[in-house]
Amino acid sequence: MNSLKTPRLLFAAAGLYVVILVMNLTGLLNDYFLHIINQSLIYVTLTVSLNLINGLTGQFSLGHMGFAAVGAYVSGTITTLLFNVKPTLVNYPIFVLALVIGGLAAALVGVLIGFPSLRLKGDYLAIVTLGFGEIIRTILNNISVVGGPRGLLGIPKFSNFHVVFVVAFVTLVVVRNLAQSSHGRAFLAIRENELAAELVGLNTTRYKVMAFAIGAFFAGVAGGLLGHLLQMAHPTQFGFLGSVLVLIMLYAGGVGSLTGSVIAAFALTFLTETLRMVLDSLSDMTNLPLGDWRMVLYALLLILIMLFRTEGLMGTREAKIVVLKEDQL
Amino acid sequence: MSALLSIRNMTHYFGGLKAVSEFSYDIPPGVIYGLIGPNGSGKTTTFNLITGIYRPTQGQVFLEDRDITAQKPYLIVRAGIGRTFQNLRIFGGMSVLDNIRAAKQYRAKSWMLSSVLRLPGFMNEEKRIRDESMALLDVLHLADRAGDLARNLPYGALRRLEIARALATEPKLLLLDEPAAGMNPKEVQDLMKLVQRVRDEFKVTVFLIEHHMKVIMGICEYVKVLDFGTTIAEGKPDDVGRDAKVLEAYLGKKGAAC
Amino acid sequence: MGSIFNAQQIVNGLQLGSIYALIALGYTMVYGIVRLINFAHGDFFMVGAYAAYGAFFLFNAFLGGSGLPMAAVTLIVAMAAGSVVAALTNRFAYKPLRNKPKLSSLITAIGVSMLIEYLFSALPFIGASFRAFPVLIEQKLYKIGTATISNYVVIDLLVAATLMIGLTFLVRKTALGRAMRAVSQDKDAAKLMGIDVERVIGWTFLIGGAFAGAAGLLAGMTYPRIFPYMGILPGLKAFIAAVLGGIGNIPGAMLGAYIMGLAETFASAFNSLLGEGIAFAILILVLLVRPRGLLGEKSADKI
Amino acid sequence: MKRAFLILAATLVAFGLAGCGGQDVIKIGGVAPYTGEAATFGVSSKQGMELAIEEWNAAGGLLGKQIKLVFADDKGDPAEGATVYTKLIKQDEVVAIVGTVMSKVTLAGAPIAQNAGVPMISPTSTNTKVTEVGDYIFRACFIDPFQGTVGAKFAFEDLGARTAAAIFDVGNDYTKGLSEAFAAKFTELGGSMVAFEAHPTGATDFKAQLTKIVQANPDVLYVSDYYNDVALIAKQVRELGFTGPMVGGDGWDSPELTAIGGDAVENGFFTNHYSKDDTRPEVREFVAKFNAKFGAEPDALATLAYDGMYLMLSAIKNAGSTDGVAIKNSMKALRLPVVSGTVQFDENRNPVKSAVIIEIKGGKQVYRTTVNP
Repeated sequence: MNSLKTPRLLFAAAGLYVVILVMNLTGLLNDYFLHIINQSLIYVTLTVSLNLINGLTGQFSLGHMGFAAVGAYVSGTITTLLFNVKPTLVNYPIFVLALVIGGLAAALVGVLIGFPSLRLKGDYLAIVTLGFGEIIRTILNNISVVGGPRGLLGIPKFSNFHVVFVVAFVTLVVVRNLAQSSHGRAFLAIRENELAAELVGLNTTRYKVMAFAIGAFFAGVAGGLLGHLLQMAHPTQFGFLGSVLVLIMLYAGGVGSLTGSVIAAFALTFLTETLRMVLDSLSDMTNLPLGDWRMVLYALLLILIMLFRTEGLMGTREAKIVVLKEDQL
Repeated sequence: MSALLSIRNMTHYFGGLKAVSEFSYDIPPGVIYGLIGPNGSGKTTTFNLITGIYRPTQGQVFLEDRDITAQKPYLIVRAGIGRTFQNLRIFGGMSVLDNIRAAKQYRAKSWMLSSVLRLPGFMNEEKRIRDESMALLDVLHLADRAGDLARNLPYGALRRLEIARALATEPKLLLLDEPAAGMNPKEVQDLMKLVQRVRDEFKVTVFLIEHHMKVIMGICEYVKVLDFGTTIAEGKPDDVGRDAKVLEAYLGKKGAAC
Repeated sequence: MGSIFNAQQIVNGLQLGSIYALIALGYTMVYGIVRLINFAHGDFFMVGAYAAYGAFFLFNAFLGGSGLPMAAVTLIVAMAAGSVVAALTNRFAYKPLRNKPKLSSLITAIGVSMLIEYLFSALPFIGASFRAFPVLIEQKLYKIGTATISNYVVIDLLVAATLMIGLTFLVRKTALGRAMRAVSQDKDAAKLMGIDVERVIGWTFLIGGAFAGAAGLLAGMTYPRIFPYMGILPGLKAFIAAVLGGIGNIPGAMLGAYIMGLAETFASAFNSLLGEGIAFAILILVLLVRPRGLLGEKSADKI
Repeated sequence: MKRAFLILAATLVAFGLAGCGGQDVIKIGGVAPYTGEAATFGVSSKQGMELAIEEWNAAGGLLGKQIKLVFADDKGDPAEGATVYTKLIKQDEVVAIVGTVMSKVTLAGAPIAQNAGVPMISPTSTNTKVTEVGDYIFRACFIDPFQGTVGAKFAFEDLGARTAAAIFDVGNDYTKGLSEAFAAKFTELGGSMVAFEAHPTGATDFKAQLTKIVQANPDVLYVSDYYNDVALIAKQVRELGFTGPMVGGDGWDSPELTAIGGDAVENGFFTNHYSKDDTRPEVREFVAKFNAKFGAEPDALATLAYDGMYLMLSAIKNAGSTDGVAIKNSMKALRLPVVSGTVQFDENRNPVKSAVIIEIKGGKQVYRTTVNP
């Protein structure tokens, strides 16, 4: 579709996809590595979609994982409780449909949350989005059909590298295409100066609600992917700390930079695992309990990134490959 | 009625404070209309009332006989009123070109989905918006900075950019809120020429707030003088300039500064 | 069973509110001055609790004794520890970012919060396990009507009230307070008037940290179980309370905290399965009706 | 771009490094939440695993090789759990896994172990669904309904209670499961539940719910939380004037219960796997060794992690091989006295063992009675 006109990003993505796949098949990268890549890709989807709400439109949202929860539970309910399907190839259409419906349900919640954003700004909006996330968690804890605090279990394992990769890529392309269009400039204008945006004739209400809806849709799809990867969904997965992790990725990458979101999602996911590896092998060599210090180092590195690259890794810049040429505009 | 903009009995209170009181006037099409008054005399409030940022306590605003009182600001813009701000409200993190394109967006007809899919209709529209925006920047001598981040422009250029952005909404009436604030005499001269040229080239009516006497007297065809929310004089610049009340209330203090 | 709004529940709510209030005060002070949601504030609270814990055993071992003098000493240590951590955080994590976008400070604040928590649970002599907080003052129970009130409730309320009155006095009547108000109104103008803005910010963190430390001690005494992650939830609740009251506004933080405490108590008493959810829903509704918080001033956004 | 490559290269080297390691050891994976809010449970669990392995290594190891514990932190998060299970199996190539503590995390890890044919035993995941994942999944603890049922019977028959109230953590399936089972059994026996209250995860103030409970005036209060919450709940409910007995589950078993709760937890009873007064050699040795190594009494998590590791190592020894199928079959055939009782697995790979009731008396855990399943 659109990608036909944006071949550079498509080629790069296809290249990466093939390289990872070949390395995995030849045993150069084991399934553990692939699992981390899968997780990174889900975080790419989450971070890029949060970027639309928070980075491009400037609406400070602390409840992004709440959308993912809706997506995970709705899609999980469809595949597990409604159809109870096995993750075979013929059943993939059901999975895709479930993902989309999960995304749409999340988008609906996104619209609901978008409305307070019409009246609330900055930290006040942050609190409301945070509260919404917690309310979703409370509700999930109390619906016994989806397991309550036991979680929604036995979700078929539809998610794999291929699906997760495609979704991350599509999310990136959609948000990129939106951002680099007249609509994207409307989002940006709201972030830069909402009153002025209104006074160049932009229906800021509509755009803000749209930003929440689209961002929530992809977060919902990401939640669905996560549920079908872990084969379960649990209310605690989608709490405040989860939303904060996505926010950290967004800011570490650079607000407003989609390239940054992608890099940070990978870098921070790999960072925790690399630290685990390095500290474990050092522990083995020295016989000291260095593994205990993994998260201390993680936090320290995060602080250092923010101190020495305040605008995040990429600032607001984009890699050339992500930017559409003017004639593509 | 022949007036482009009519304001009828406009009154506005902030808390218990009367900011604008019983304000009525008509702005005929095609003129450069000046509103002058010391700080706190309710000039900016008037603009905010016209553009729907504030809801007037009482009174109405008509644009070409259409009641636009307290409509949503973006609808008022779409009805044909563009404005600038006293304290600049530039989209600083966007390029100069994008500032203009953002202002052209509301006229675009493409759906979000077509921009995601990059359908031909959308692409044509993007091209049109881009061409028009570049043309506009050209008129305002900003074309060579089109790709720069807006926040990196010098002050005078930012003022021009705001005017350009307001023009991009294709208004019938252009509201300029102290466009000469903070400018040096040379820049003020250029601005005056610019405003006249804009009026002629874009066929807009200009409604201007200033306390820079020279600007008002130099380019306005009609002037209204405010003090503490009420009109103390109005008419041709020369007549107003001779009015005793004006001299006392305003020019006596500020006139020498210019 | 009677109504959920009985005397005992009101006492319960007020006690919970007092702990929130002490944390919320520090939150709101820092926000008022530097416009930063200091996510690490809940961790200053935790540090205060651990400092009091350590101080108790140290003094008990060397000097012996308990009761009020001991409580006073541990309170001072807890407040000092909160102050020191807050000041260090300000100096090394926030100050370098002062003129950078606000949100990068926010992420740094989250990083600091994580660092303190993980550091405490990794340090061998602290560790991740729960610790029993020592009895500083013997608990006494009073029966008033149908309600039982413990002396801890009275202490919590009194300390919260004292510190708030002290803070109000400081902000209203002292030179530092005036400087703080000036900085919170307009940093640049304050600078032009010869106020050393950095010094004022430093003091704000010191005082806010001390309050969090005091809250840590009180929480330790009232709920005698401490662990490195104990600050997350109260920190979050206090932040919400501060926003509810109108962030940056000192009486607002107190009001918000007590409303939060009461709302949680009544919501739990009404339906404990939905308790927290109801409390959050109330908050959202309040904010939708009053977007600037209950006592928050409308910002003078000059157009 | 160059920098990106450097980082990528460093990462690959790190991953490669970690993959190396001697072939002269048998690697057993251990998983528990070591950071995050459940860290305290992970610390205990890891101690239990380490003690078991130390003992075995001192006694000559396993199949003539030394045993190496490859421990991984799951942070109490299902996603992290899936990651570390994948790591242990694919990267470290462990032969079996002992883990993890929380059911929700175990449920994310278990399918990975099942698919890879790596046997695993969870020390403390009580959710019935855990072992339903497949035939490679075992557990060392009771399942949810058992303890609640035993507790209800004890409250009704031994304590003579006719009205009961329960409080539990709304976000924790273990406590919710126990409370629901308790309520069901207690009602079945002819008692009535006068209050059934939840509290949010991580709460420190339970007075709103407890006030309601005290006002309902129950004969007995069932508290299914972990020791840290139990201690606070006990203190607060006593403060509010409740003097009746409290009953709970194995989450109570920790020296910290009385350290935090003090007098308030007196007149408290809980179901457990064993009593520390038990004269069986397994118990006496374990308690003594644990005390010597860590300077504290073991809690339930440490005990079950120790047992889980012990069972797994025994199964490997009996199988005489590190092959997954062999270990699994050997596990199924196991009948072994360990600290928490004599364990034998039923057809659902849940242990069949008796429960004991422990009373808190004078700040000590005192054996009260044994209940057979």
